[in-house]
Amino acid sequence: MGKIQRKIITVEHLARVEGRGMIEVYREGTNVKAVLRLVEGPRFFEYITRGKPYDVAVDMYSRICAICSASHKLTSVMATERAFGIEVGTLTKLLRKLLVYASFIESHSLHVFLLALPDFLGYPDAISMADKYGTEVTKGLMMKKVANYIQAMVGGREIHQENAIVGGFGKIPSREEMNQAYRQLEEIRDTAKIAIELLASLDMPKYLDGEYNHVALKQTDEFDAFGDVVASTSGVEFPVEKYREYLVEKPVSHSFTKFAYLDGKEFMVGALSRLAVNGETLWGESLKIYKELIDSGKLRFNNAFYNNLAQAIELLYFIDASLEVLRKLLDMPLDNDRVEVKPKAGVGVCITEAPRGIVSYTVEYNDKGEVVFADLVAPTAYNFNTMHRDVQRMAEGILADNPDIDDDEFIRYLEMVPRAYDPCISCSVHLIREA
Amino acid sequence: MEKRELRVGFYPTTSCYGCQLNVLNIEDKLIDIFTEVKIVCFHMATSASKIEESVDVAFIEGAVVTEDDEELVKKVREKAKYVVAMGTCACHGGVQSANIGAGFSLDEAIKTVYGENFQFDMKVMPPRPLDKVIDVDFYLPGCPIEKEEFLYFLATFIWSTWPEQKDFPVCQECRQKGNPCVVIEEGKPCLGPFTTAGCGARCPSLGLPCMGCRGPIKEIQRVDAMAKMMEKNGVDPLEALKRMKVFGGHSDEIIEKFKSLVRGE
Amino acid sequence: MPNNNPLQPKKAVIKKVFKVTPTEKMFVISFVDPKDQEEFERNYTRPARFVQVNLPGIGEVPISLCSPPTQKGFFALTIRRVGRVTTVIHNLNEGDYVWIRGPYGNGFPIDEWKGRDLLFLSAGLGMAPLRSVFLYALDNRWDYGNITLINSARTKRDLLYYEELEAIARTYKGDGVKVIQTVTREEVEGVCKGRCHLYIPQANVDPKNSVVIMCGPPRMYQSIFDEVIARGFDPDYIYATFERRMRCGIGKCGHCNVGSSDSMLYVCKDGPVFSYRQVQRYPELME
Amino acid sequence: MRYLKLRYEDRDRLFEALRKYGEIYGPVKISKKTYDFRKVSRFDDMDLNYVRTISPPKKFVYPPHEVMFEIDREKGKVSIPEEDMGPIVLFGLHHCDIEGLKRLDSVFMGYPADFYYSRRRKHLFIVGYDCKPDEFCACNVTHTSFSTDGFDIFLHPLPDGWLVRVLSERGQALADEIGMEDASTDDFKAFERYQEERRQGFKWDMDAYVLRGVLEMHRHSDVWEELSEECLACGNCNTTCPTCRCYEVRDIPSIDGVHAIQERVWDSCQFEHHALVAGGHNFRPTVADRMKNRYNCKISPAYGTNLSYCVGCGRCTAFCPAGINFWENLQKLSEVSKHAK
Repeated sequence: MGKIQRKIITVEHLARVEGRGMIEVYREGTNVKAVLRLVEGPRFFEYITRGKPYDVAVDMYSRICAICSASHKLTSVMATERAFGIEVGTLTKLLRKLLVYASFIESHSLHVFLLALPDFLGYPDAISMADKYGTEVTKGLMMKKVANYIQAMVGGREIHQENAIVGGFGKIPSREEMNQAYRQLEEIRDTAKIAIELLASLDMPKYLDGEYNHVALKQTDEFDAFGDVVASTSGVEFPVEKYREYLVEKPVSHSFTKFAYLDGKEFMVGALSRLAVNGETLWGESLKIYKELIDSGKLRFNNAFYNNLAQAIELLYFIDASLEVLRKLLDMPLDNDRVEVKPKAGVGVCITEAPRGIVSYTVEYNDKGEVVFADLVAPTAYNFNTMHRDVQRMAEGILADNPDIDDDEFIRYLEMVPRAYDPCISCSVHLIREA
Repeated sequence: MEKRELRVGFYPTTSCYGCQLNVLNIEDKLIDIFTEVKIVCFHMATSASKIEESVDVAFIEGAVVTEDDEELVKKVREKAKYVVAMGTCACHGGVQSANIGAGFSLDEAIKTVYGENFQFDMKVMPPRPLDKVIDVDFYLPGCPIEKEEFLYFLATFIWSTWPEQKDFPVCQECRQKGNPCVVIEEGKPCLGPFTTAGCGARCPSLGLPCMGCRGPIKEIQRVDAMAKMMEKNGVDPLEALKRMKVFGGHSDEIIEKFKSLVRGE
Repeated sequence: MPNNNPLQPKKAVIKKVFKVTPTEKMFVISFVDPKDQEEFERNYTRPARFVQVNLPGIGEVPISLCSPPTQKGFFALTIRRVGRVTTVIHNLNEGDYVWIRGPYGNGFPIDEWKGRDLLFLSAGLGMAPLRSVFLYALDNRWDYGNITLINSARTKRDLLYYEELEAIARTYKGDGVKVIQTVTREEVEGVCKGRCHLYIPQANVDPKNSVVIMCGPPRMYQSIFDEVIARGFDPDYIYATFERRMRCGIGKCGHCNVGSSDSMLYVCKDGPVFSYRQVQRYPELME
Repeated sequence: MRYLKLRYEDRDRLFEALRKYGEIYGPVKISKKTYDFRKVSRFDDMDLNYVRTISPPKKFVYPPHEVMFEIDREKGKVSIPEEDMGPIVLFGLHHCDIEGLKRLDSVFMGYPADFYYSRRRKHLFIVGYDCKPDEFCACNVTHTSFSTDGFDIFLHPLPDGWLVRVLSERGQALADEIGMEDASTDDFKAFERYQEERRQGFKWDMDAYVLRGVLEMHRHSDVWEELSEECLACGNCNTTCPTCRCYEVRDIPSIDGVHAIQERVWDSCQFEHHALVAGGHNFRPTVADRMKNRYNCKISPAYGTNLSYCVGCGRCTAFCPAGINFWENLQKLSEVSKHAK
């Protein structure tokens, strides 16, 4: 296409996303080149955590991202426990599940109700949506509030959960708190179904229809955020420890985030990918709804815009999963099974599913328990390559349909693409150099 | 006192967006916030954000790292009556400034993370807190900020005055809650006596040492006294300073003490 | 409303606002409920006591009364815009409400000075409480001998009540009342130059039978004490007001306690006016 | 005062009788080394051989946060919140804590009586309990080692129960209700032995009245720089002190522009703002100034009395994260002044 001269617009600040993103579009009639730039300042976490004691390091890793701070904290904590050869108790494992599920509900309800829905309903933000969609917005906020209550109950606070530490938890929540959490979860359960109906009723732009390679942690018995094997819809599978050989990154000059490749091609992670890989392991009402949406074609895996609907399904599933975990917790003794931590030299690798997709951690410690080497890859970094390709495909698709669309309308459509991925740009900009 | 509509803006630089998210986490008052004041710019929440318009109060989150950050904060300073440094990144440089003045080199950082011969097309600098770039009127510390304190700040501006800043440590709140003292009880390296209050001593109430996420108290930075206290509990001074610097990256006393220790005084 | 809460502020309305200097305004205030005004006047007998001005939801500040007890039906406060609460007060205008409690503090023991000459020494904002004493003395002119007032400030604009004091000087010309106004930071005609110490010799008061009344920044007190004693003024009749942080005004909140271990006193309850002898007894007052 | 005997096995009858008066708060172990007054439902839940709690009984009558006024700007109303405390029983107060409440009374109940403090104070039924000193105790120094008033009944441990000193009328009614017989001479002998063991246990032999002179001598000496070198100015000494009562007033408005509260919160003289006045002048700028001020304030007589504010409970030393010993410093000051030039 050659270098197109006329640059029409730059979106300085991508709205309703986490972190600083920009879109630059060069357009000449129907010739177009769209560049998505992720320019949130780099913070070099792998570099600055070197030499820090393990308990300080995991608290720093939690600061990589606010929305999925629970995933970053727990993944770095579990990687550290693998490096020290520590095995945690069942109460800690259950509480960790509850904490991650609550962070999923909080993150998805934030994205579905506050960040993505305004796009599809033609509003600048959720608050202005309140005139026509008042109940949906307030119910969405209540769901987010309940999820935050659980994150604070288990993790000590809603963002950067201090209570989750290497070896277990500082303080165990009381039975009354858990009973209250259980009641509140039941109250917000129907909001998840409202979100599913709302998103299923909208028709997604077709411009992104195409071929996606979905990657997620492989689940055998039930849909979950933890696992030891990474699987993909292209059939490639590999154990967690080998992620740096299979998922290769190359830096690009226009962004602080890099492109990621699996077998030389871009791939996608996130809610849609989890359903693509493990949809069958859902259970209860969410499995029933999932199957209906697949058969009716309302949910398809060949278009990134369905990620929002996938998140809505996960909302319902993780509410049920949290209720299940709470039932188990409420009929077992609640005395703290926190493990004594004796640091020793070693390397720990751990991948868990964060709301936006798999997050990978490799941390190496010396015998004093200080960080020697760290490699952290966030989901949005894995998605950046595919997102960038989709912005370009969306631009071409729109211009093919109606070439004389005016610039503002054109840009408003393009902005919807990164928002569909629910990007977390602050996480993505601190990647490690090639293996 | 008639109630004029207060114009408020939220502007992010380099950070984890936790402080802005915590504003969105005030679920039961979020709609009041959007109706009681005029939100002029809040990219994370609304695409109807006009960044060039003037505001009464500008909440700026994050440390200044890229040239875009610097340009943004200078532009906001001109157009805002009050600038509030929101969050420990803006107040003290945050976690990303943990090694400033203690062995941080930007080139090595870029080399470690992005590989040998790599050039961005945007200039990158070591992270700085807001008051190293522009004049800051008020400091709202915390990692992330406290919801109640944010509402207090906003309310004082609505009542046409300004907030009182806390100059006392977390210990005050910890003792008021009747928590056992983590330092005396288990000799843990708790930064409570040194960190700005406002969180209700959340971590010591969980039996964990305070890690200082609200940044050091501006006036009394008893760095030597803290180092001595932790030394008595078996934490060697260099490691004590490392812990103090995690959220107190740009405190001159700590950097000086760190340098003197490294020189082996 | 239970009236046995000593900290309960009473509602008052701003009658008039005068711009005294670029940073000070005088507010003429009176209580909304006449009974409160009556009770206030019953308690306010000695000049230069202080009140706590309370803006509910904003904060509370201690301000000296600059109107003498002889003026009934209202009271006046001269407030400098210097902090969180005073800035909001400066935005208030006539008809707005403030909440007041007091009067607190001891005020100047002027009833013990009958028959003596009076020498007023003031600097900067110190003129506000001294205005209350000065006007009280003029309202009972026959009780006192000659009166000299030396008002000083950095610049002419900062001189509190400059015109009012000049007018008083003219009307009381033949009656032994002398007003000297001086500035320290600029040469300007119609006003003297230098600190108030320099003009003590020009005061038409007999040191043997005088009372020295002073108010200003604490750092000036020691030099004035030495100066007046050197000039033969009676050390038992030298009085000054002192400033401390105050949150209650009735000796409960502990901020204004002064003294050392053999005995402590409260500047708000036992002061803020202290005599020279008391300053000798409690040297911490000067620290 | 009546001296009665409570048998060990009758302790629950005492407890049930007290419960009729109100909620019972007693010393409970809340961690390896720390005790605190917490609500208790049975006599045996209490750890009565504690030495000191981390937060003093002042928190019941002078809480860390007390809303003084609720404000409604539209209606122009500044109203006092309803009383939120009913009658309670404070079980197990040692001599020092009872004396501590007496110091607070002298401040808050003196004219003009503090409205908030007095409406809480009248609810207290105080049960004293005897104690053996540890290394931080110094009630012998501050003449507060044996309370003769300020309580309703006072229990002194005996081998087979307690010698009960019954003081207030409420106490007399309670004693009759339980039906305790008079104390026997053996009980008094055992009580005397206990008091003798207490006297042996004291580690510090200074005198508060002498210390007043000692501190007076050190008003301008630079020994305070050295003593305060390790001080973190964190205010733990003030917060845990039974007689510290400085408070700051804070206004918390709400974003609706109409409602606000004016509350008083515990303050500490170790903080920078404690002696700060408008315009920026600070009467106690350095940490050394503030330490000197606290020592003077604690040893000096409470306003209008001759009682030293300090009651010798040792909390400021036991709960100082920097490990600064109040009594050791006073000892050092005494020695320095003995051969001061």
